[in-house]
Amino acid sequence: MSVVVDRWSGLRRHTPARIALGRAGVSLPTSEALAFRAAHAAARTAVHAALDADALGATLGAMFPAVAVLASRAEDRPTYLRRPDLGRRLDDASREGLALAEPKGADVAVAICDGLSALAVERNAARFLAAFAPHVARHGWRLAPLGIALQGRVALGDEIGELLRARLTLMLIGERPGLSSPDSLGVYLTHGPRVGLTDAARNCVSNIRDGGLAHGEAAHRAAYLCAEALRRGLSGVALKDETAPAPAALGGGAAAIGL
Amino acid sequence: MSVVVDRWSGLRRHTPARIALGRAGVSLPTSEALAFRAAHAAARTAVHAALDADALGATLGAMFPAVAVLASRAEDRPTYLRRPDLGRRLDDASREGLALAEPKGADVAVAICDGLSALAVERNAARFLAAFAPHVARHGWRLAPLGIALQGRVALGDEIGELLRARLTLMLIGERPGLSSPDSLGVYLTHGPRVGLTDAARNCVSNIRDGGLAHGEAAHRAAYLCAEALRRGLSGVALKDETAPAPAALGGGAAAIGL
Amino acid sequence: MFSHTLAGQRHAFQDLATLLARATPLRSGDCLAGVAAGTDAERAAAQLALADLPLKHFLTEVVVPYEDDEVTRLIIDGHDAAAFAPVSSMTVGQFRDWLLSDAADGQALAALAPGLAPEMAAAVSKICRAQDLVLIARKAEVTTRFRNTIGLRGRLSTRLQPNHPTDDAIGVAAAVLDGLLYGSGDAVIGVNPATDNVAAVGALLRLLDDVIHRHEIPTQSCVLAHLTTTIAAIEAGAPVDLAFQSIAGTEGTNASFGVSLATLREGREAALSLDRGKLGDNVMYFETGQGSCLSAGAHHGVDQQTLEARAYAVARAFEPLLVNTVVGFIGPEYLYDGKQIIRAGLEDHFCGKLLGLPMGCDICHTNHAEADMDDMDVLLTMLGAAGVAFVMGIPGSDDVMLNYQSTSFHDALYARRALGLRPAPEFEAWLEASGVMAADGRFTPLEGGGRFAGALARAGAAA
Amino acid sequence: MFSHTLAGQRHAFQDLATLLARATPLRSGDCLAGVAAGTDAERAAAQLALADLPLKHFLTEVVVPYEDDEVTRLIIDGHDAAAFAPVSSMTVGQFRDWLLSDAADGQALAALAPGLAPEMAAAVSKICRAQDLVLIARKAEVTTRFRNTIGLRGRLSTRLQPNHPTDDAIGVAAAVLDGLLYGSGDAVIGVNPATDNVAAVGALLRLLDDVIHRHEIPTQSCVLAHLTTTIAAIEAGAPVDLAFQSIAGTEGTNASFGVSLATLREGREAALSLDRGKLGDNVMYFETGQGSCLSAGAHHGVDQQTLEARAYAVARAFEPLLVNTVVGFIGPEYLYDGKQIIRAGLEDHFCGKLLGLPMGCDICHTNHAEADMDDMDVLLTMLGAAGVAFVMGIPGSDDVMLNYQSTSFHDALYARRALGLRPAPEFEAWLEASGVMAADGRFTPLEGGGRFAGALARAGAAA
Ligand code: B12
Ligand code: B12
Repeated sequence: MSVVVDRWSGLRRHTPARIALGRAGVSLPTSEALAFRAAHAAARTAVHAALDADALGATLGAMFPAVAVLASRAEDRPTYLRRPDLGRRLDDASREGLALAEPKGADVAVAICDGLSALAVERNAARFLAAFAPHVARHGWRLAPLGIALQGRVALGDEIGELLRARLTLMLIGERPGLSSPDSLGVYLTHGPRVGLTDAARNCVSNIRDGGLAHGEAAHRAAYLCAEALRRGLSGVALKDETAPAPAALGGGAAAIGL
Repeated sequence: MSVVVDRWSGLRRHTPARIALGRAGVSLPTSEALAFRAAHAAARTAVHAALDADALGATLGAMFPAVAVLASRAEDRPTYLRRPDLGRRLDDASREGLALAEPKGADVAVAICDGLSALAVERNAARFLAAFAPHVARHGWRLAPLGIALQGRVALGDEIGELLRARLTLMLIGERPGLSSPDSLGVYLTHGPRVGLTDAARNCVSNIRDGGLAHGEAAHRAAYLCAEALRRGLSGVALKDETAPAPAALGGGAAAIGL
Repeated sequence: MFSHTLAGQRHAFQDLATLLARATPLRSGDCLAGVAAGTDAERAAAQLALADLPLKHFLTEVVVPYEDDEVTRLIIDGHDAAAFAPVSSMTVGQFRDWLLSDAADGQALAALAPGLAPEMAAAVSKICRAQDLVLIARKAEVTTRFRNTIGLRGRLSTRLQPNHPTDDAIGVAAAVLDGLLYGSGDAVIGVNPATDNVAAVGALLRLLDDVIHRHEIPTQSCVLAHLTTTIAAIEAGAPVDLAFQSIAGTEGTNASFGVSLATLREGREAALSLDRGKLGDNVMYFETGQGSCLSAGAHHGVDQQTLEARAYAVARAFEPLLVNTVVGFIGPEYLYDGKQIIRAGLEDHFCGKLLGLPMGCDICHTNHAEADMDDMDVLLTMLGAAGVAFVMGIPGSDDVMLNYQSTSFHDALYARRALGLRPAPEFEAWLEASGVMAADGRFTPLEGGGRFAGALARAGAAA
Repeated sequence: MFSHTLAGQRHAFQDLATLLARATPLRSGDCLAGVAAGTDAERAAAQLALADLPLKHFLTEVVVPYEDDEVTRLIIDGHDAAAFAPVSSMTVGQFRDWLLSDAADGQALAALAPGLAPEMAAAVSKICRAQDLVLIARKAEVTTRFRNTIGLRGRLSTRLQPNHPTDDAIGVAAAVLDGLLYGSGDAVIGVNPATDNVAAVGALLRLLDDVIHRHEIPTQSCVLAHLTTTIAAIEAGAPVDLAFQSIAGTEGTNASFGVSLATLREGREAALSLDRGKLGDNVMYFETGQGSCLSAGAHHGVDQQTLEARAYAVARAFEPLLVNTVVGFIGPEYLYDGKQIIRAGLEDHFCGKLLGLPMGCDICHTNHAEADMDDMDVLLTMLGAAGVAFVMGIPGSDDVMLNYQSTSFHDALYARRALGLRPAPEFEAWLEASGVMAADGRFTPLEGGGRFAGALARAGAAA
C-alpha cells in the first residue's frame, strides 16, 4: 500500500546484493527490514557453530598421508572472539602431536580452520580440495599431513607449516559470516611458513562458496599461486594472481542492463 | 584562557548542586568535565562497597533486645543489581533465624539494609538511631530485635516485620549513590508490615546525610510518622508529614540572593 | 495463538502479550519478568508474526483484562473509531510502512492519534529501527500551552530542575538563577521536593511563583510532590501552575503510587480551578518510565515498553502540558546499559508522540547502570533530531537530591547548536529582551546577565 | 613519568604512551593489548594528568621511536611550527577549552591543522565527551575536489559500494544502477574487487569509467585493490580516478599491508600522471580503522585510537580526496560492541577533521560483534550532526563480498531527511537534471528513473 516497489527488481537475479528493495517514504519497507533482522540473527548463530573435526578428517583422510586434529590456544568461542593472539598459536598438545607427524618437508601443508564460520568449512573445504587434487597430481606436489584446527586464525598456518617443515601452507578458513553468506571459505597461501610472518607474506583467494567463487575456479587460482610461489620462492604482495579472470568479470556489464 | 567564568560562583555555598560551572563556548570547561568523570568513577565504586553487618550490629546492639544479621535471596552484588525480586525476600536461613527471634509483637521493628550504598548505612544509620532513641523512649515504644540485612531492598522490611509480628517496620536503607552524595540514607516506614505490600502503603524520609537532611530532623519526622501511623493504624499515601518545615525551606530564597 | 516459521523452526506465541514481549528489543526488565525472547531468532520470528497482525486485533484482544484494570477500560471505552478508520485495515507492518510514507504527514498523524490504542503504538515501535523512530516522530508535531507554547517544530524546551537535598530556599533560588542565565526553564521550572510536607511544598511554590512573576518569565512552575499533597497545597492556597504525578500503565501500579484515574481527575480539576494559564489550560505534568509496573508487581506478564505506552493512554486523558519519560531513572534491573536506555528513550518518545502527547525525556542514568554521559549525548542528539519537546536542565547534570545524572543546562545548549533548535518562542523573546541571551541562534549566554545583573553583582560581592 | 592523585590514591603512568592508553575510553582492543586502564578511577586519573600536559610535550616525547618508524619521522619532520604557534602554550585541557570556544572557528581550525601532531588530536579527543567530539568537528570544514566538491558544510556525500562476490560485471552494474537511483555515489563509486587480479581490476575500472562518462556523472570511481595492483593497472592503461590503499599508524603495520610511504608516493604519482580530475587533483582514497596495528603485531604498546590518529598523519601527506575510517569492520576483539564502535567512530572523525582531512566513516559492524543496526543509526545520526564528509551506500546494508553490515542507500536518505543534509552540489544538480531526484530537500527518488528510464524499462521487461 504505502510501499513504492522498485521497477528494476528484474535485476536481482544478477547479484546476491540486496538491490531493488523498494521503499516506504525513503526507508526500507517492513518486509525487507524484518528479513534483515532474521538474517542477522542467523548470521550471529553461524558464528557460534562448532566444527566436527573428526568427521571432516574421516572424509578427507584419503587425500593426505595423515590427518591431525589440532586446537589453538583459544579454548572456547568467547575466548576465540576476543583473543586473536591465542587463535594464532597451537596449544601444547597440538604442537607435540605435529612435531611427531610424518612426512616432514613436503611441498604443501594444507590446513583447515573453523575460523569464523564452521559452516563454510563444512560446505566448501572438501569441494575445494576435490578440485585442488588434480592440480596437486599434475604438479607432483608432495602433501604434508592435513591439519584440522579448531578456534584458529589464518596465522595459525604459520606454526603448522613450520612444525611440518613444509615449503608452503595453504590455509582453508571460514571467513566471517555475512548476512547473506554465512558459509564463505577463504584460502590463504604462505610460502616459507614460520611463526611471526605478517599478512604481507600471504596471498588470498576469497569468497569460495555457492554463489561466490566456484570451487574449481578457486582451486585453479590457488594452484597457480602455489606453483608460482614454489617456483619464485616467495608469496605475498610481490606475487600477483595473473590467471585469466572469469569471463563474467570482464565487462559489458553496463551495456547488458542498458545502464 | 578560553573559559568564561560565571560571576555568580559566590552562590555555590548555598547548594551542593553544580552551579556556576562556567563554560568553554557553551560547553563544560575541561576542569569541570573531568571532575565529573572522577566523581562518576567514585560513585560507581560506592555501589559495590560491602557492608560490615557484624561490626554495625556490635555498635548498635545496646539499643535493641537482640540483633539478627540477615541476608536477602540475592547472593552477590551483580545478582542484587539485576534481581530486585530476590532483594525483597529473605533467604531461608534468615527466615528461620528471625522466626526464633524474640520478642515478637513489638511496636517498631527497625531494619537496616545496605541497599545501594553500604557507605550511607555506615555513615548515617547509627547517627539516625541515636537521634531516634529519645523519641522511642518518650513514646514508650517497644522495639523488636534489630535486623541488619545484606543485599536488601525496601520491601524486605515487610518480611522482617511480618516474621517479628511488629506493628510497624522502620527500614533504614542506603539510597542509590549520587555523584556528589554517595552516602545518602533513606528511611521507609510501613505499618502492618507483611509480604506483598506496595509502596503506596509506606512513607519515606529521604536524603539523610551530612549536607542533606540532618539526623535529628530526620529522626523527628520519622518519629512523627511512626506516632501517627500507630495512632491511626495506617501508613502510606493517606499519612502526610505535617511537621513544621525547617525554617530554611520556608522562603525568602529569591530575595536573599537578589533574584 | 500466533506463530511464525523461520529457517524451518516454528516459533509460537500463546497470546498477544507474549507476542509483544517476544518482539521487543532486548532489555533487562523483560528478562527479569521472564517474558523476553530467548534468542535473536525467536525475537525476529515474533517481529515477523507481529508485523502480520491486523491493527484491529488490538481492539479485541487486550493485554490486561478489561474487568480488572481501569486503564484497559479507559483505552477500550475511549477509542475513537472514526480517527482510527484510515489505518483500520492495515497490519502492524503495513502501518509502519504508512507511517514512513509521505502520506503520513503532521496533519495525518495528529488526526490519527485519538484512534490509536497504546498497544498499537507499542507494537509498531517494536518493528522499527532507531532511525524509523526518529523519522516518524519528527513528523508528529504536538503543541501544548500554559504560559508559553511547547512542542513547535524546530524548538526544544527545557525543564529547569533546581533540586536541593533539604529544599533550602536560597539553594533552590541559586540553582534557578544559574539555569535562567543559561537559558533554561521554558518547559517548566520544576522542583522535586525532598520531603512530602505540605507546608514545605507551599513555600517552594511561592518561591517559584514570585520569581516567574517578578521577572515576567513566560513559563510555569511545578513542585513534584505526590498529587494528593499538591491538592492539599491548592486547598491551602498555594499558587500551583501544574499538577504533577508519576503514572504508569496499569491500575495496580498506579495504586502502588497511591493514585487512580479519579485522583488524577481530582488533581486536574483542582489545578484548573486556579485558572493561572495565560495561553492555554494544559495543567498537568506527568512522569513515566519503563519498569515501574514490574517493580510494583502489577505488570500482568506484559513487557515494560507496552506498559509504558499504556501510561501514555492515561496521560492523554488529562491533556497534559508535559509528559516526561524518565528513561534511565530507576536502574539496571529494567534498562541495563546505555544501549537499552537509548532504545527505550526513542521508543517512549515515538509512542508518546504518536498518541498525541507533548513528549519530553529525562535523558538519564544512575550510577548502578552501565551507562555514562556519552550515552546521554547520544540519546540527546537522537531525540533532538526526533523533535523531542523538552529535556531536563540540571546544574552540571548532577541531581544532588534524586541521585542520578541527567542533561545539564550546557547539554541543552549543545543540542541547540548541533541541531539548530531554539527555545519556545515566548521564552526566546524573553531571553533576548532580558539581555540573557541574544536570539541570534548561537545560544551564547551574555556575560552581563541582563536583568539579573543585580543578582550577579551581589553574588560577586559575596564571593 | 606522569601521575595524578585522586581520592588519596596516586596513579602513576610511566611514559606518554602509557598515559594516553590509560586515558582512553574503554575498548576491547586496548584490553587485548594490555594497555587499558584497570579501573574507571585509573582512567579518570589519567585523563586529569593528560589534561595538564603541555601540547609541546608531544613534540619531544614520541610514542613510537623516531629511529624505528617512518611514520614518526613523517610526523616530527613535517611538523609546522608556525601553524602550531597559536596553541603552543596550551595544555591538552586548555586546548579542549579553546576548541570549544567561539575563537576556534572554521578558519582558525583550518589554519591550525598542519601544526597538530596526530597524538595531540588523539590526546584531546580522549578527554572529550561525545558531544564535544560532535560540536568541535562540525566547526572544521575540510573540502577536497576531483570531479566534484566533497566536505562542504551541510552536505553529506556517499560512497556507492556495489560489491559482488565474483566481480561479475552485470552484478556490479546492477548495484551501481540501484545506488544511483537512490541518489548515492557522489563521494566515489568504489568497488572492492573480490580478487586481486590485475585484469579483473582493469575490467571493473573500465565499467565504472564508462558509466560515469556516458551519464556525465560528476563523481569519481575507484577499485579498491592493493595499491601495487592499481599501479600495475595504470601501467596497463586502465582508467584510474582514485588510487586506494589501506593504511595504518606505524611503519610495521603498513609493511604488513605490503606498503610504505614510498609505495604511497609512487601510487599517488601514478594516479596524478593520468590527470583525470576536473575540479581538483585530490587523487588518493585511504581507509583506516582502529585495531589494525595490534592485529599486525606492530602497535609498540600504544593504544589503538592514538595509532589511528597517526594513520591520519600518513593520509594528510598525500592530499587525499577521501579518508574513510572503517570503524566496526574488523571485529569485537578491537571494538567489542555498539558503544565502543560509536565512540571510536566519533573520535576518528574528530581527529581526522582536526588534522585537516576529508573524513568519512564506514559506519559498520560484523556479525561477530555485539552490535546491530540501531547502533549504526545512532552513529550515523551523530556523525551527520558532526559534519561527516561521507558515509557508505551499500544495497540493503549487506556487503555480500566483505561480509559485514554498513549504511545503505536508504540510511543515507534517512540522514538527509533527519538532519537536512544534501549531496555534493555538482551531484545534487546532476540528480535533478537527470530526473533521478528533485533538489527540493525531500530526497525522494522520482519514480520514472529519469535518464535511467531505459534501463528500468528493460529490467521491468526482463522481470
Ligand atoms: C527510584 C525512585 C522512584 C522510582 C521507584 C521505582 C523502583 N523500582 O525503584 C519511581 C520513579 C517509580 C518513583 C516513584 C515515586 N517517588 Co520516588 N524515588 C526514587 C529515588 C530516586 C531512589 C530510591 C532508592 O534509591 N531506594 C533505595 C533502593 C535500594 O531500594 P528499593 O527497594 O529499590 O527502592 C524502593 C523505594 O525507593 C520505593 N520508592 C520510590 N519512591 C518512593 C516514594 C515513596 C513515598 C515511597 C513510600 C516509596 C518509594 O520504590 C522502590 C521500589 O519499591 C528516591 C530519591 C532518593 N534519593 O532516594 C525517590 C523518592 C523516594 N521518591 C519520592 C516520591 C515523592 C515519589 C512519588 C510519590 C512521586 C509521585 N508524585 O508520584 C512516586 C510514587 C512512589 C510510590 N508510592 O511508589 C520522594 C519521596 C519524598 C518523601 N519523603 O516522601 C523521593 C525521596 C524523591 C523526591 N524527593 O521526590 N520513585
Ligand atoms: C577483516 C579483513 C581485513 C582486515 C584485517 C585485519 C584483521 N585483524 O582482521 C583489514 C581491514 C586490516 C584488511 C586489510 C586488507 N585487506 Co582484507 N579482508 C578482511 C575480510 C573482510 C575478512 C577476513 C576474514 O574473515 N578472515 C578470516 C579470519 C577467521 O581469520 P583472521 O586470521 O582473523 O584474518 C586474517 C586475514 O583475513 C588477514 N587478511 C585480511 N585481509 C587480507 C588480505 C590479504 C591479501 C591477505 C594475504 C591477508 C588478509 O587479516 C586477518 C588478520 O591477520 C576479507 C573478506 C572476506 N570475505 O574474507 C578481506 C580480504 C581478505 N582483504 C582483502 C584485501 C585486498 C585487503 C588489503 C590488501 C586492501 C589494501 N589495498 O590494502 C588490506 C591489506 C591486507 C594485508 N596484507 O594485511 C581482499 C583480498 C583479495 C585477494 N583475493 O587477495 C579481501 C578478500 C577483501 C576484498 N576482496 O577486498 N582486511
